[in-house]
Amino acid sequence: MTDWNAMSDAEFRKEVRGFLEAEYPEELRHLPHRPKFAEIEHWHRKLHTKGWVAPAWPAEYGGMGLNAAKLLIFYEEQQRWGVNRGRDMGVQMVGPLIIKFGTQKQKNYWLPRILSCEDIWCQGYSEPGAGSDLANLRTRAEIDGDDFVINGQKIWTTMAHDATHIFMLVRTDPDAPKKQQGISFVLASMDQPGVEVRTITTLSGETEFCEVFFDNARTPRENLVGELNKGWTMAKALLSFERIFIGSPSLAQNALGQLESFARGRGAFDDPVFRDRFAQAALDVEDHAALYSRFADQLKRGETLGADVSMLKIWVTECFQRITELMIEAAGPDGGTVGPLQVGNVSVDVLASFYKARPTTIYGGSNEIQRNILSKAVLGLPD
Amino acid sequence: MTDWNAMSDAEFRKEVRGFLEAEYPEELRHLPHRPKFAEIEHWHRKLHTKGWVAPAWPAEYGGMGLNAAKLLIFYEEQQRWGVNRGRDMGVQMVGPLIIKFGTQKQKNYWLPRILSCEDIWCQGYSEPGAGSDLANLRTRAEIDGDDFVINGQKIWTTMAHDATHIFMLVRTDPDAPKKQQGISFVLASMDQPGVEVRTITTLSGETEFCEVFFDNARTPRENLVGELNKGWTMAKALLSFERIFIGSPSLAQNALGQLESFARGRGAFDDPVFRDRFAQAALDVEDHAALYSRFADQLKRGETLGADVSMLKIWVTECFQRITELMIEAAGPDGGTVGPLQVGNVSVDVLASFYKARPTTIYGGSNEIQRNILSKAVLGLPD
Amino acid sequence: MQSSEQEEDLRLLRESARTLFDRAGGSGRSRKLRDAGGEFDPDMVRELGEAGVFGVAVPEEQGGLGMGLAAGGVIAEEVGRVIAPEPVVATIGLGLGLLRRLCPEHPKLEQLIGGEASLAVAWQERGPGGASADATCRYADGKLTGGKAWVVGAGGTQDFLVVAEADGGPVLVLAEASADGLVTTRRAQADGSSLGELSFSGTPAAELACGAAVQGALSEAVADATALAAAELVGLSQRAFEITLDYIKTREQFNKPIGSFQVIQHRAVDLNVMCEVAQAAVREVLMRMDGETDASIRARLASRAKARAVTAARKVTRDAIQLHGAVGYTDEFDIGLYLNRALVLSAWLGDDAYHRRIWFDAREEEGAAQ
Amino acid sequence: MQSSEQEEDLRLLRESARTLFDRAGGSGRSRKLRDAGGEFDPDMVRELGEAGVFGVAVPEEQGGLGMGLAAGGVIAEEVGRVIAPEPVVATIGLGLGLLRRLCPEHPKLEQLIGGEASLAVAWQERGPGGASADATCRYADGKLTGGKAWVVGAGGTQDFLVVAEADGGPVLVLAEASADGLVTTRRAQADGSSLGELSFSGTPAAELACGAAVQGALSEAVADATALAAAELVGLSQRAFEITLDYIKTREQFNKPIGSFQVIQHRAVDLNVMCEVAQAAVREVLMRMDGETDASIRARLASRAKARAVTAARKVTRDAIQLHGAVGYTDEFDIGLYLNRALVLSAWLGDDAYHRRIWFDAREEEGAAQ
Repeated sequence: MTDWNAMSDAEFRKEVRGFLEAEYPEELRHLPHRPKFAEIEHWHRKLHTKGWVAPAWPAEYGGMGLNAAKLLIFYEEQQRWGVNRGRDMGVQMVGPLIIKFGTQKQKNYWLPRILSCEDIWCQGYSEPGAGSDLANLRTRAEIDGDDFVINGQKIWTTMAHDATHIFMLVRTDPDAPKKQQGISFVLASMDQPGVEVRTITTLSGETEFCEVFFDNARTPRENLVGELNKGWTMAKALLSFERIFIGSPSLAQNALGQLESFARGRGAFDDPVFRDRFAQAALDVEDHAALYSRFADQLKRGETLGADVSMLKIWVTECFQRITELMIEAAGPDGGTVGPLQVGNVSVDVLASFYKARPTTIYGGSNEIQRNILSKAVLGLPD
Repeated sequence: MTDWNAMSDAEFRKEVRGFLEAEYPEELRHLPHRPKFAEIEHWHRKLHTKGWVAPAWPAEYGGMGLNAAKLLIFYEEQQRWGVNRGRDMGVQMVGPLIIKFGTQKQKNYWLPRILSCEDIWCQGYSEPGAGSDLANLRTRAEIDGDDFVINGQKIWTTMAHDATHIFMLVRTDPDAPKKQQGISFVLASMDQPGVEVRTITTLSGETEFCEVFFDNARTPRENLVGELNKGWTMAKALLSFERIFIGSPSLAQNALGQLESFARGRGAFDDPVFRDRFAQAALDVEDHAALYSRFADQLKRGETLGADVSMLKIWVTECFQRITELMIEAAGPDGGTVGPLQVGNVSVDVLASFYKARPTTIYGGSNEIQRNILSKAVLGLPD
Repeated sequence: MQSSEQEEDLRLLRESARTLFDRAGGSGRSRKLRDAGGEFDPDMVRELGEAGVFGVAVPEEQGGLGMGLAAGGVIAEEVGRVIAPEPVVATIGLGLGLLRRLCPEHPKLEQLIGGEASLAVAWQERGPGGASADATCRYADGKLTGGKAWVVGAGGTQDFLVVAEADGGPVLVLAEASADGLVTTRRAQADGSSLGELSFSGTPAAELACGAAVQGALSEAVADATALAAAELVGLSQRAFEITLDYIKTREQFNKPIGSFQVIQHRAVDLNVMCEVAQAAVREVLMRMDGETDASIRARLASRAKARAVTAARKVTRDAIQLHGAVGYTDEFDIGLYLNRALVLSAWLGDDAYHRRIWFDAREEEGAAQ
Repeated sequence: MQSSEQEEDLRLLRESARTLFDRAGGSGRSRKLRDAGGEFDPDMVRELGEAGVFGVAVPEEQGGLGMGLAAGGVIAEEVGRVIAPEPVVATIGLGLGLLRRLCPEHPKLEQLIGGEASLAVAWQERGPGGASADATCRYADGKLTGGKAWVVGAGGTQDFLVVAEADGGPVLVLAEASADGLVTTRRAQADGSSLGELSFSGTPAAELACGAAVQGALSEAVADATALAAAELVGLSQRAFEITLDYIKTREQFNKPIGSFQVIQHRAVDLNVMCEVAQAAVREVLMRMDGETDASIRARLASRAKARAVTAARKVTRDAIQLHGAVGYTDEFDIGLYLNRALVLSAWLGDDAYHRRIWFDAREEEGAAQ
């Protein structure tokens, strides 16, 4: 097995880039929507054969075992080439959870199935009334013999209609003194009568989000991950590693690239006012990348990131939105037009980018919530 | 005595404009600072002779008796010609208070002295810790025989160092159940041992604001205006008429005019990016004026203005600040230079305008406080 | 300051228009039409015609109500409030704006006013970077060749009113939608409507007017439509704000209505102020356009209105989504419909950056002319 | 990612610079100097020289510390934190930047590094709309004629380093401040400093260098000074933010610290983010400039730094005043000093709008060159 971490950064980057450019299907580059598994299955098989499905997992579980520095390079190259994340909830969320908190039996059973995509996972966190505020969770799981019986509703469950399993936070002790307590982490099959999935149509007409209803759905007690009533802590541990990725420059950088080629094609750079706005946006992205590097360096040195990493997400999502506003401005009379706009030999779906940028300031803890957190945890401002 | 209200608006405007253009001293136009009385005494005498010192006062007290429509024209013309407000606290604040709440004896004594500027007034509202929040007032006035004995401190008292009298809010009942109660309105002489004035230097080096310290200062009980402990209500009545003036477009319009001539002289309009920013600012001012007219029309129809009039102040002060930022931008390498900058035959004191714009979002109830008020009183948002 | 009589007339007009749209189903009707794939409802067009809506700004002697653009703005605001998909502003501003100025005797004028005919105006052409300044669509020997773009209401119209170039200068011609050699491509818009791209190859068309008058009337009509589109955006923004205000008063987070958080409150205040400024400015513009005969000043006023309205609508609808949180991103809540309609109306006839430039240039020219 | 050794060196440098300035009296010293009407303290200049501050970016073989611009940035940030009025950035960037590139053997180099000499660089000229692109100040027969503007540190300097035009192209000359035919006018700046306007009429001056090398060295030195001014603004912004944060934690309104209001909290967060982005960007730029030899790329990097730093300093210092409320507007609180210094540093060597334009044009040229 290759020890990727022993490579120089440059070598490793070359290796990853070479593989992606050679093997990643052209038609899947910069996909404007989240694919169903069938659409990317072919690519997944290639990754699986190569052993590159789970870059962050330890090699003993079938991962690449990359350290933080190499991991960042891996993701940077994926983003650079417009590689779709695929159906990566299993690899990104469930796997690390099981690796960290699961029993040996759970590891043996679930991890290989994640890598092969025999199981396709979705994440059941948000509920109506518990979005940015997970403590309000109301979906219950009650013990009944060897099973949990689950009742309640999840919402904003990405691609639930194309998943075989769900990993979810459920309330297992309704009488816990603090709301954050009494929450547990369970795995459940979607393929049972008590689970109903309804897709949510977004304002752009996409259907990647779902509501999931649980009406006496069942899952074996052995599908509890970690200790009973300790789910909150585990979920937070999982989220903290995500916070730098959600603040990565890639979305904004890609959008800026699209804006630039579109604007060139439309001759928008002939207008000095547009040039100034573009320069502002481009500098916002470049300077954000400088701050991102500072946090990435911390990770690479093996340090833990503090709450201040949230500022990356605030900045980059708002920047992303401004860039897509500029695309609409550059589109002029076509600014309300659905679908790709052709300019020269470039085709840019201006509205799709605009819509994609909208929820970024809402999900992953809205930017308002992030500001609340920063003001308390970083600036120490009083209640 | 002329019945100004009987004139057509156009006639009246012509009359006012004619007088100002003929009589107002050129060197006092667009004065960048608040003058001491001596500096404008000559102009005041002219106004006094003409009987135009107090446009809003009823004719019986020596005012012009203008209705709301004529009053707006009067002020518009003053602002258009860059006429200094003079030392108008007596006319604008004390006079209306005495006319509305004073005794006949108080009227007979004080009003003529205001018109002649024998007495020059300053306003003692703000205190350290009670700026945007008047209910916190701590300056006490205790009854001692025929006098009030005053102890405490006022701050931000405009031109107190050039005033003979102060009208002030004082706490007369420290045990009142609500903080807004137990406050009274008294008049006092500045010329006594218990009153000490210290000027405050602002960041631009001006000294128009003062601190006033009261150490067993005295004023006769007959200088109480209105009922004891009812000062809060009276102050509010006085402020409500001020709210449209504080939101008038004039400051921003004047600044825009200065910006335009300065930018033309510097060739800043050759830059399309500057043109766009200028256009934004100019449209912000024009569109604000449209909203201002809507409120002014309400006044002219004799309606009372609601809390929503505060939106004028929020908009125009922030607009004023943006305009002065643009002046600094247009000044380029001279943007940090103190004093008038000469361009062609125009001379503009860019920094003075910039400094002047700063406190407008703070005084008269900071814009944050105004937004609090609007969200509750106009939008009905909950606590 | 408008006369109180006129003010009262406009108030009554606003009331009856609001009642009419509310009875028809408000924004719910617009959603149903979109879901059904229909762009607008021909029956509603007839009903609006009967109610006199299209003729508000047409002089009385030409069969209208003669209430001016100010009244057109009242209608447009109400259209915006319920995001009605009928091309009301295009009809009042462009279709009737051209016909009443160039051929007031033409029977289409009366039919359009009455809602009995549909007529889409084709005047813009596509250039490499957006709208082209040069018209290449030609009219000769009774036939059209070339193309037109961004035609509002092209789907389902009976006739096109086309501005084309002829040997003697610009002409206004009428072509049937079903005419030979006319290919209409619909480009789907964010709000479920479409804009038509027309391609003519020897398409027969009847000449209605020609010469410099056509150019003049077109400029005036475009100015009218621009200012009315601004009014439509004002109504849309106002309603989007109201919906959002209601939402934040009721929706709870951390066991409190989100409208009790100071940050949300101040943002709501800013949106409110933006709406009020836009409304005051656009209404003032329409009033002043009614009293103004100089075409270039009218155009500048229209640009001022559209610049403000687009800025306001952008801020209000984008912030409205954010204030709604995740549900704002779904199609289940109406607020998304307002965002989508604002996108389309902002792009149509020029956005704020475009109109600020036009406005400033016109201001400079007027200044230079003085 | 910088090497950890270099990082440690910079950290130590930062600590010693901070100690030095704090011991000298921090921002209080700056206030006292301003109130006394003195622009800066010659003793402090000597002390800074002795501590090696001026020579950080001068190569070791020329008597400096050879730590590069990154180290210059560390010093500049500390200067900004205490708004020290000494012309540190002008000396490191312009004075030493020119001397070490054009005449490293000149005795002034060593004296400047040691803080034993003062030297103000005069290179810009006034045009009708601000800085002029064409230099008209002439040097011939050992004498200067013409004028220069915006000379930092002109008050109290012993010598001027002047870039002028000669028959053979640009020259760098040294003129004594007391030389015949030299009139220096000081224009007072918001922060109590002044900028000099120089007028030469046959002023004797000694030629130090000539030809294309002068133009090249000037561009490089201006790029250095621009990036260092950005670093000074970063330090200034950071400190202004800290002062404000302390203030809102303690100052009460409605019986609560104002920092407990959500609107104030979010604004503080935004200022904090702005400071952090600016700091990260400017430090990255300085690091990259040290590793870059292409002069046009270095200039573009410097523009990026100044654009960001000015934007950040503007927002931070303006909002800081607003967050302080009325007291922020008085001279009693230090925050006003930071606003005033930010005004001066932003105007010097170009503001953000200016540098965005430069940056974009350079980016286009590089793109075109590839």
